[in-house]
Amino acid sequence: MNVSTILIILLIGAFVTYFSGDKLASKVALLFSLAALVCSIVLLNNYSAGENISVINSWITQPKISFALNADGLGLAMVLLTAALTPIIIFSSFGNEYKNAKAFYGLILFMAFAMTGTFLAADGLLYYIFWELALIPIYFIALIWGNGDAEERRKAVVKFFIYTLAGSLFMLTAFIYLYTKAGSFLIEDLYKLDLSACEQLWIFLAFFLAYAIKIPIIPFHTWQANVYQKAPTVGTMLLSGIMLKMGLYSVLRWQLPIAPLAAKEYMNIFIALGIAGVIYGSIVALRQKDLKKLLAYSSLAHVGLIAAGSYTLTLDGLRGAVMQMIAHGFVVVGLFFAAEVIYRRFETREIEAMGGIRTQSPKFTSMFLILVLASVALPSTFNFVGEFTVLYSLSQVNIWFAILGGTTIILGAYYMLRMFQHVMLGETNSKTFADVSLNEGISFVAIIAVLLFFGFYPKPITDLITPSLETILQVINKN
Amino acid sequence: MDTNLALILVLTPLLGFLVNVFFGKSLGKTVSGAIGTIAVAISFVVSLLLFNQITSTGKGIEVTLFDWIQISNLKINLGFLLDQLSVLWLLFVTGIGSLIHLYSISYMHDDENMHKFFSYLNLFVFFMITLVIGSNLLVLFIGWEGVGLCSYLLIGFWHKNQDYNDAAKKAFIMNRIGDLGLLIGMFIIGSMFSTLDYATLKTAIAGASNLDSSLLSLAALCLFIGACGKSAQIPLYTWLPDAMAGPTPVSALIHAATMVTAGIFMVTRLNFVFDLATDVQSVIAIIGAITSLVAATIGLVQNDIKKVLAYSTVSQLGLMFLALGFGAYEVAVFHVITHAFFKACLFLGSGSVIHGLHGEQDMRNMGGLRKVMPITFWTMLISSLAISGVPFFSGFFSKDEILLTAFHHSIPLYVVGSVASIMTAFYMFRLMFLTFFKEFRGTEEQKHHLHESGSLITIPLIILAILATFGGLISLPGHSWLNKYLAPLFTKATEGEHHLGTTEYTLMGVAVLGGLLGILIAYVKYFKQDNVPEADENITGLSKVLYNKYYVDEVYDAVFVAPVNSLSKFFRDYIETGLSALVFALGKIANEIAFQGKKLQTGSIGLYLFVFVLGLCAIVSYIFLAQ
Amino acid sequence: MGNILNQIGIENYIFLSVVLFCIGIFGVLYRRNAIIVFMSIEIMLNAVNLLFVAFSTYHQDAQGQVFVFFSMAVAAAEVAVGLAILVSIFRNIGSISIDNLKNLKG
Amino acid sequence: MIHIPDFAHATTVQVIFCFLAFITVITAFLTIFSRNPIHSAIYLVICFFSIAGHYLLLNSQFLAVVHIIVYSGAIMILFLFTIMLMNLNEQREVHRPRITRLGAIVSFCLILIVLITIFINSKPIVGEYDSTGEDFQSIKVLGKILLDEYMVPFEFASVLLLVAMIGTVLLSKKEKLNK
Repeated sequence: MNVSTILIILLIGAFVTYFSGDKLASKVALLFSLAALVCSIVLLNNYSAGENISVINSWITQPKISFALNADGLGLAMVLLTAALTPIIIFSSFGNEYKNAKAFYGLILFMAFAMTGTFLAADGLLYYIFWELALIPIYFIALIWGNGDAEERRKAVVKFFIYTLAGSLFMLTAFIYLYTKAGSFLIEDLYKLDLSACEQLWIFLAFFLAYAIKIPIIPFHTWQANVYQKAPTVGTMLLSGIMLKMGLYSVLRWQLPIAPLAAKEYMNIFIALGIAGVIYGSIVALRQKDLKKLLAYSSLAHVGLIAAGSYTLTLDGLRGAVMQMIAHGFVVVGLFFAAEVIYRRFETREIEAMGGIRTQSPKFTSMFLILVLASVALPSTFNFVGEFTVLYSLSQVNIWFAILGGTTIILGAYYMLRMFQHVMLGETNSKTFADVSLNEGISFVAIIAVLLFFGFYPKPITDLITPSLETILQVINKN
Repeated sequence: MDTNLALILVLTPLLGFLVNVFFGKSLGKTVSGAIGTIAVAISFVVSLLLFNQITSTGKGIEVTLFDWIQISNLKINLGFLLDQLSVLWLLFVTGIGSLIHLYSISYMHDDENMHKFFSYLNLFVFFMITLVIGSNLLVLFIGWEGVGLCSYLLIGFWHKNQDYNDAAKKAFIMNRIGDLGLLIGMFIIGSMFSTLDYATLKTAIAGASNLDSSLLSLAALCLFIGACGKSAQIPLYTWLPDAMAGPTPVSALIHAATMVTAGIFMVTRLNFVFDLATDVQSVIAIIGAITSLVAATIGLVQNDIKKVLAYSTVSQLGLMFLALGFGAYEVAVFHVITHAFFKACLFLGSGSVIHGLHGEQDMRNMGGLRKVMPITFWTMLISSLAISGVPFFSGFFSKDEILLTAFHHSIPLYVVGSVASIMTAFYMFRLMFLTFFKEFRGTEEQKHHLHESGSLITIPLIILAILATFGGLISLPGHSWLNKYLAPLFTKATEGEHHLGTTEYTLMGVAVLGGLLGILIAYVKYFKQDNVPEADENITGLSKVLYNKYYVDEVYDAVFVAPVNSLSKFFRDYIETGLSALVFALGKIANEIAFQGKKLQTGSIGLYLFVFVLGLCAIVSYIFLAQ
Repeated sequence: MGNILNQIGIENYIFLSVVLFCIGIFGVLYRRNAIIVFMSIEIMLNAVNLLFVAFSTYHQDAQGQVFVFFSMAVAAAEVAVGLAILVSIFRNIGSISIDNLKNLKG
Repeated sequence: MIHIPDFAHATTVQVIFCFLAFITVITAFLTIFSRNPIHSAIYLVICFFSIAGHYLLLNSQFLAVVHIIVYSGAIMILFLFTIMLMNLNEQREVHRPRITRLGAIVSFCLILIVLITIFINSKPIVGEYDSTGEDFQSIKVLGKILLDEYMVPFEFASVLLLVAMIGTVLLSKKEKLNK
C-alpha cells in the first residue's frame, strides 16, 4: 500500500458520491472521507515502521513528467490534517440542506483529493496540476452554494479565482524555467539545481506571488474576507482550514529549498510582511461587523505569523509553522462551524444582532469559548505550542520581530473576546437558541480534543515532522 | 510517590472542575459546592504533607512528567518543582482556597449557575497550582495564562451584564500585555542560557563567566512587565479595581490573595536573574512605591466597599514590589502571606456585608452594621488593624520589614511607602466607620432584612481573622522562621535579620504612630464629625480627580484604545477598500486595453488582409533574410 | 529521357510561381468582389501547385505530385463550401462586396 | 543566379515555356483587372489551361488531365454558375478608394521584392539535373504511391470532400428553411 491509495479513495469517493443521488450523498461522502482518514492513519503507521510508501512512475516522457508522490513526515502531517478535517467538515454540514447535494459533496471530496495530491506531489508539474485542480471545486462551491447577493458573490468568487490563478501562472513560469535548467520536474532534481542568486530571486518571487495570494500575505489578501463571507461555511472551512495550508506548505516544500539564497538574502523583508499581516489583520478584525469576516481577518493574522515563522529558515520556525498550521486548521474550522451553528439558529452573521447565547446554550458557549481561547493561543492548546515556537524562532532572528509578532497575543485576545462578548454574552436575545445538537457536538468535541491533546503532548507531531524539516533545512543550507 | 503526590495535588482540582462542568447541574448546588471544596481541601492536605516532607528533608522535589515542547536549543518538560517557595505558596493558595470555597457554598447559594462557579474556582486552583509548582517558566506560563482565563471567566460570571464583561475583557487583555512581556523575557533567557528550567537556569547563571548584562536586564525588565500585568502594578493596574465586578469570593481568592501575587512569586522564583539586573531592581522598587502611593490616594475617596479594598490591594502589592526591588524577597513573601490572610478576610467580610444587604456595595448606604453583624465586624476589625500596621497583628511585622528595608536602601522610597501606609490606615478605618458604626443609612427594606451571615460564611472569616492576627509569628523580627525556611532559594546572602537597634525601633515607632494617626483622622472625620461622603455629582477638586482614579482609564482609552479602534476603522474603510480597488484596477486595466484594442478590429477585411500580407512579408524576411 | 528542366531551369518556374502568387495577393487586396477574391486565391493555390510539380520533376520524385492531388482536393472542397457561403451571403444582404461584411467589427 | 534563357538559341521547349508563362501571367492579371466577373472567370480558365500546359511540359500528363478536369471543369463551372446566379456585372463593383489601390500595389511590390530577394539570396542551384530514367510520373507509379504511402491521407481527402459536399448542401438548404 502506498500513498496513492488515499488519492484513489478520494477520487472514487467523489464520483460515487456524485452518482449516489442527493439523499445518500452526504453519508457516502462521509464514509469515503472516513475511509481516507483510516487509510492515512494506516499509511502513517507503515511510514513510522520504515516502510517506503512513496510512488514514482513516469507519466509523460516528453517533457519528462513523472507521477511522483513523496510521503515524508511533513507531507503526511498535512495529509493527515486534510484527512482529519474533511470528515469533520462534511459531518458539520449535516444540519444543512443543499440543493443538488450530490454535486456538492462530490466537489468536496474532489477538493480533498486535489489538496491531498498537492501535499504529496513530488513532481513540479504534477504538483501544479493538483494545485490548480483544487481551485476548481471551491470555485463552484462558493459560486453555487454561497450566500448573499448572487451578483456580489459572483464578483467576489471570480476575483478570487482569477487572482489565485494569475498568481499560480507565475509559479508555472518558474517551474518551466526550472525544467529548462534541470531537465526534469522531479523535486530531488530541482533541489539539486545550482542556480545563481539572480535566478533564485526571480524564481523566489514567482513562487512568492502564487503563495502570497493563496496564503494570503498582505497586501495580497483582498480576496479573502469577501470570499470567506460569501462562500458557504463548508467552503470557508475548506478554504481556511486546508487550502491556506497548501500555500504555507508549499513555501516550505518548494519555495525555500529551491531558492535558498534568495530566501536568506531577503528573509527579513518576508518576515516583516508576515508580521505586518499579523498586526494589520488583527487591527482590521477589531471592527468587523460580520462574524465570518472577523474570522477571516483573524485567519489573516494567524497565517501571517506562520509565514513569518517559515521564512526564518530555522528549524524552530519551520516546526512551529507546521504545528501552527495544523492547529490553525482545526481551530479555524471549529470557529467557522460555530458561526454556522449560530447562523442556523439566528439566520444572521451580524455580530450586533447576536448576544445572550450563553444563557440559553451553555454547552455551545463552552465549546465556542474553548475555540476562541485556542485561537488566541492559550497555553495547553496546540495553538500555543505552535505560536510559542514560531515567536521563539522570530526572537532568534530579531527580538523586534518577536515583539511585533507577539502583539497578536494582545490584539488577538482583544478582537476575539470582544467578538465573544457581543456574540455570546449579555442580555438574552429574544430569539431562542437551541443548544448544540448531537451531530454538531461531535464535530466540536473532535476538534477540541485534538487541540487539547496535542497542546499537552505535541511530541508525536514534532517527531513526525522534524526529520523532513531537517532535510529541507539541509537543502536550504547546502551551500 | 512524589510524582503521585504532585499529580494528586494538581489533578484533584482539575477533577473537581470536570465533575462540576459535566455533572454539576444534576448534582445539585450543595453537592457541587462540596465537591469543589473537597477537591481543594485534598490539595491542601497534600500540600501539608509536602510541606512536612520539605521541612524535614530541606530539599526540593523535582518531578518530570514528559517532554512537552521541543525547540532546537530548548527542551521543555512538563515538570514540577516542589521546593520551599512553591510549597509555601501552595499552602496558602489551597488553604485560603478551601476556606473561600467553603464560604462560597453559602454565598453563591442563590445563584442558578453555582456549579459553574465552583468549576471555575476549581479550574483556577488547578492553574494556580500549576503556576506555582511548574519546574520551568513555560509551565508557569500555562498557569499564568490559565489563572488569567479563570479570572476572565469569574469576573464576567454574571455574564448578562455587559459592564462586567467589559471588566473581564479588560482584565484579560491587560494581563495579556504583561504576558507578552513575560514571553519576550522567556525568549531572551531561552536564547541566552538555552534553558527555561529554574534549576538549570540557576546553575547556568551562576556558572556563566561573562554575561551580557544589558541583555539580561532587558530580560528582567520584560519579566517584570509580565509581573506588572498579573500583579496590577503601574501602568497595568487599572484592571484590578474593575475586576471587582466578579462575585466577592472571587475578589477575595483571585484578586487579593492568590493570583495577583503570582508576579511576586515569579520575581522571587527568578531572584537570581533579578539580582544581576540591579537597574531593573531599582525600576521595580520605584514602580512599586509609586503604585502603592497612587493606589492608596485613590483608595482614600472610593465609596464602593470593594473598590476600596481593591485599591488597597494594589497599594499593598506595590509595597511588596518595593521590597522585591531591594532584593528583599523573603520580606515580600512574608507580606504576601500576611496580606493574603487579612485581605481575604476583609474581602470575605465585605462579601458578608454585601450579602446581608442584598448586593449593596456603596458605603454611603451602609452604617451601623456592628450590632447586626458582630462576627463580620470583629473579624473585619482585626483585619483592618492588621493591614493598618497596628502592633502585634500580622500586618505590623510584614509592613514594618518592608519599610525597614526601604529605609536602608532609599529614604525617599521609604517616605513614599510610609505615606502610603498611613493612607492605608485611614481608608481602612474610613471603611470600618462608614460600614459598621453610626446609624444604618440604607432603605427601610434593607434594614428589615439585615442579619448576620450563616456559619459557612462566618467560619472562614473567623479562621482568617485568627490567621491575620497571628500570621506575623512566622517571621518575627530577629527570629525569622521564614527567612531560614526560604534561605536555600536565594543566591545572594539575604539582608538577614535586621539588627534590632535604635534606628529600627524608631522606625517601628514612626510606623505605628503613622498607622494610629491614619486611624485617628478617620475616627475624627467619620465618627466624631459624622461625615458621610458626598454624592457622586457633588465631589469636587482634588477628591474628584482621586475619585475618578486620576482619569487613568480615560487616558488609556484616549491614548491606546481609541487610536487602535480608529485605526481599525481606517484600515477597514480605506486601506481594505483601497487594496481591493487596486486589485480590481488590474482587471480594469486589462479591460481598458481590450476596449482600446477592440477599435483595431474595424471589421474591414481589406485592412485585415493588408496587415496580413505585411505580417507575412515581415515573417518571411525575418526567417530568410535576417540571419 | 533527359530532365526537361535542363532546358528551362528551375529558376524560371520559381519566378513564374512567385509572380503568379503575388498576382493572387494583389487581386485579393485590390478587388472588393468576393468572387474575384476567390479567384485570386485559386491563382495563388495554382502558383504553389506549379512549384510543387516543378520540384517534383527536379527531384525526380513523385511525392510532390501526390501533394498536388491533395491540394486539389482541398481546393475543390474549399471552393464548393466557399461559394455556397457566398451564395447565402448574397441572398441575405444582396451584395458580395467584402466591404459589406463588417460583422467582425469589435 | 538568374538563369536567363538565351532567346537567340532557344530550344522548342524554352519557347513553349516562355509562351505558356506569358499567357499564364497575362491571363492572371486580366482575371483581376476585368471589370466584368464573367470575363474574369473566362480569363481564369485560360490561366488554368496554361498551367495545365506547364504540367504537360513537366511531363506530368496525368496531373495535367486531372487539373483540367478539376479546375477548368468543375471549379470554373461552379464559379460561372455562381456569377450567373447572382447576376453580377460590372456596375455591381463599388468604387474602390484610392487608399485601397495604393495599399494593394504597395503590398504587391513588397511581397514580390521580398520573395525574389529570398530566392536570389538562396543557395544557387547546381546546373545539372538528375534523371533517374524511371517514369515516375506515370499513373502506375503515382497510383502506387498514393495508395501505399499516402493511403490514410487519401482516405481523409475523400472524407473531406464528402464533408464539403454535405456542408454545401446544408448551407444552401438552410437558407430555404429560413424562408
